[in-house]
Amino acid sequence: MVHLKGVIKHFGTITALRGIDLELKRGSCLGIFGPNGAGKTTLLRILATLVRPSAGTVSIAGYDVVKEGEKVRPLLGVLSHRTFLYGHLTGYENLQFYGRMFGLKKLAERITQVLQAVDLVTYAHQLVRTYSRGMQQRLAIARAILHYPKLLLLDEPYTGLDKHAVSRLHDLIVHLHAESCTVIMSTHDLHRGLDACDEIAIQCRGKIVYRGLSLGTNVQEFEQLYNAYVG
Amino acid sequence: MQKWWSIMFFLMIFPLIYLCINRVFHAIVMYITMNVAIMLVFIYAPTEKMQGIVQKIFYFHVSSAITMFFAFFLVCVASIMYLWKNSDWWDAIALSAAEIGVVFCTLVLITGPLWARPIWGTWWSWDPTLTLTLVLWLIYVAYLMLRIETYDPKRARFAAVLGIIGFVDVPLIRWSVEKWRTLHPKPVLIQEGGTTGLTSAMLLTFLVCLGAFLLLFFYLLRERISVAQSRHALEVLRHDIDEIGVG
Amino acid sequence: MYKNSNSFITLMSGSKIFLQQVRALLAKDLKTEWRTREIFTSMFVFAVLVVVVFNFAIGADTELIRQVASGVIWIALSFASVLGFQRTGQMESEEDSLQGILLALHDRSALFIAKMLAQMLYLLILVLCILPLCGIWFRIDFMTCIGELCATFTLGMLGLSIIGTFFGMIALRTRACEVMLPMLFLPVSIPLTIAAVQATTQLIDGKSLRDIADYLVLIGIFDIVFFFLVIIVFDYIVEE
Amino acid sequence: MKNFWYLFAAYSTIWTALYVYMIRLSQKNKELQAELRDLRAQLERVLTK
Repeated sequence: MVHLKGVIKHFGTITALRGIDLELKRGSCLGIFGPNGAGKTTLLRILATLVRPSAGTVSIAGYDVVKEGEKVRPLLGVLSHRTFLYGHLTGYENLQFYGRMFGLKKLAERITQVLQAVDLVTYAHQLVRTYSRGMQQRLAIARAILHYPKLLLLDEPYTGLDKHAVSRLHDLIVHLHAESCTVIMSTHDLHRGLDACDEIAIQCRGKIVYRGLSLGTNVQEFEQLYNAYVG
Repeated sequence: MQKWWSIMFFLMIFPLIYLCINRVFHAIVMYITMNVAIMLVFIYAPTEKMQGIVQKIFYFHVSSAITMFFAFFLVCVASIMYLWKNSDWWDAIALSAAEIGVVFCTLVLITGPLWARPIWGTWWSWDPTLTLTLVLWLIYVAYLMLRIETYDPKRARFAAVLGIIGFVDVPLIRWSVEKWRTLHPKPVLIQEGGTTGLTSAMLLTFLVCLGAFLLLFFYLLRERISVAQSRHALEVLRHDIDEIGVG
Repeated sequence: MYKNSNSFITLMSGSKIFLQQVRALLAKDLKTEWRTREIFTSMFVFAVLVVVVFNFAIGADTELIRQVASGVIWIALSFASVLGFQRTGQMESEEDSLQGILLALHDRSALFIAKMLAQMLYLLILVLCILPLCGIWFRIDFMTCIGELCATFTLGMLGLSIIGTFFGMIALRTRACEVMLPMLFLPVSIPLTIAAVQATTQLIDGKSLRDIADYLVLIGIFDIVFFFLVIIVFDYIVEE
Repeated sequence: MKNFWYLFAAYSTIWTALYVYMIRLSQKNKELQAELRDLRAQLERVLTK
């Protein structure tokens, strides 16, 4: 589903990515762990076709990200640090706008379904400006999964979420898992990220230093592993 | 007799305002005075010989102009108090007075040309008083644009300073009326020698109109202040909810 | 050039998705603007400010002001439109929602056309509000040649919104957005301003449509050339 | 009674402007009070939980 080969990215003098090779089959859920500045966000933005790689090839679902950008974009659901939402519109109107942009059929149904998934139905008709940080993050998650994406890119999804919202996010990922939707999540929060995904990778200073399955490894073990690599 | 009558009337206004502390009573008193004012303007006041019926705009035009000056004076005072005391109540007064002041200023700028058209033949003459009233309007609209954003103390302080500086323009208008008495009519109210250019009946009508407008101003002010304060309370409440992480 | 030709074709064929996305973007812009009306009020107040300040600058004699009137109006309109483009650009970059739109966009020129139409609407309403005021302040009777004036102003506003939206997008990505936009926008809009001011002055002096036909043609060519130029180049300026 | 229309225009603008402003003000006031009450209720519910 996702193939990255020798991906390098320079921002002027700084090289954010020093050759990333990554393989991911359909329906799996990869968690990328790493300190801040390891290039996790740049990797996700390249996958989201928002940033062009300086070198290397990136292909999603068989399409090359750089050349066939239009074909790749409808398959993606992106959650970034910023919420992509409009403050002066209500939650429902934001989703309605993105729904129309993706040309979804039976939009109203889908919006209420998605709002139930993130438990925002009661606040649907309030201006997003009046939402708290956690509610905006949950609405952004709702926007990311609105158009049945094949690949979900989550950049630090846990910021601003309380205990209750985190468990809801995990049920959501499991639910998407069942619908064979691939999920790539980047986070520096070892505890909460671990039990959500089945494959883990550690990224440090622009390179993937460890790649393995998360089955059976508990948090302490993983923490030692993480410190070993990141140091 | 006529001088005694107007002074007594003027004194009577202020206790009235004090009396109207509770809203409903205030609304009733305002309603009555407004009706009395209209009745006086159209029935009691004699039509001016020279300008004819159109002169009746004078009553409301000048009384809203005076209310406008009073509003902007209040903004200046409230801004000074806000900078000194730093209490939200004064800031809410400044904001409300500015908004109502701009409403009355727009009224003055609409009724002025409407009155000028039949008498001077042009809608607008670049006359010092008209221009400076226009500049006043621009300043206080800018003041309101500054306040549109959500409540934050830094912005409120900037607005307070602008409120004070904006008010410096008002005495300039007063000075311009005396200094460059070009097209704009002589200050009909207070002429040299203290004799007003108005007959006693006109003066009485004018005073009633002025009283009615001032009452209306205070009523609007009270309403707008409660809006500003509840909006501020909402902001604070929403902030606390964020803190507790209820969302 | 392979990628751009297809955006050209989709525009021409006006495929259903393309129009749908333009409509969705436009609906979103207008709904946000209707709710706060921030952009329009700031544009209107700024235009009034420019006209009033020009009046003070030119002084009180009425004959001089009559000749300069159309120049003052057009300067006020182009400065106000610069303000308008900055505010629309700012609205997009608040929560990086431009990225969200780029992800959903089938073809990127839809964003340009939607933004241009929205800006065109604001400018036209602005003209409707400013003209009577200028009529009063400059003592010019616009009603006699209202038909031709509408034509000139619509074409002029179309030109302003095309280049304005284009430079608005560019300025959005550069660091000094507030400085870049006027520096880019005003020089490029000089031919448009010259033709439009000449056309309006002659219209006010009572000339008929035939006399100012070549000015209108010039503005028309300006609009068409820039419209297609921007459509082709738009993908590059929006790319990260 | 020749320029009666100017008089009519002036007074009608004054009345409509003041009337509209007063109505909008009281509406906004009611709305804000209602929203304030709901938020306070929600806060109480959460704090007491």
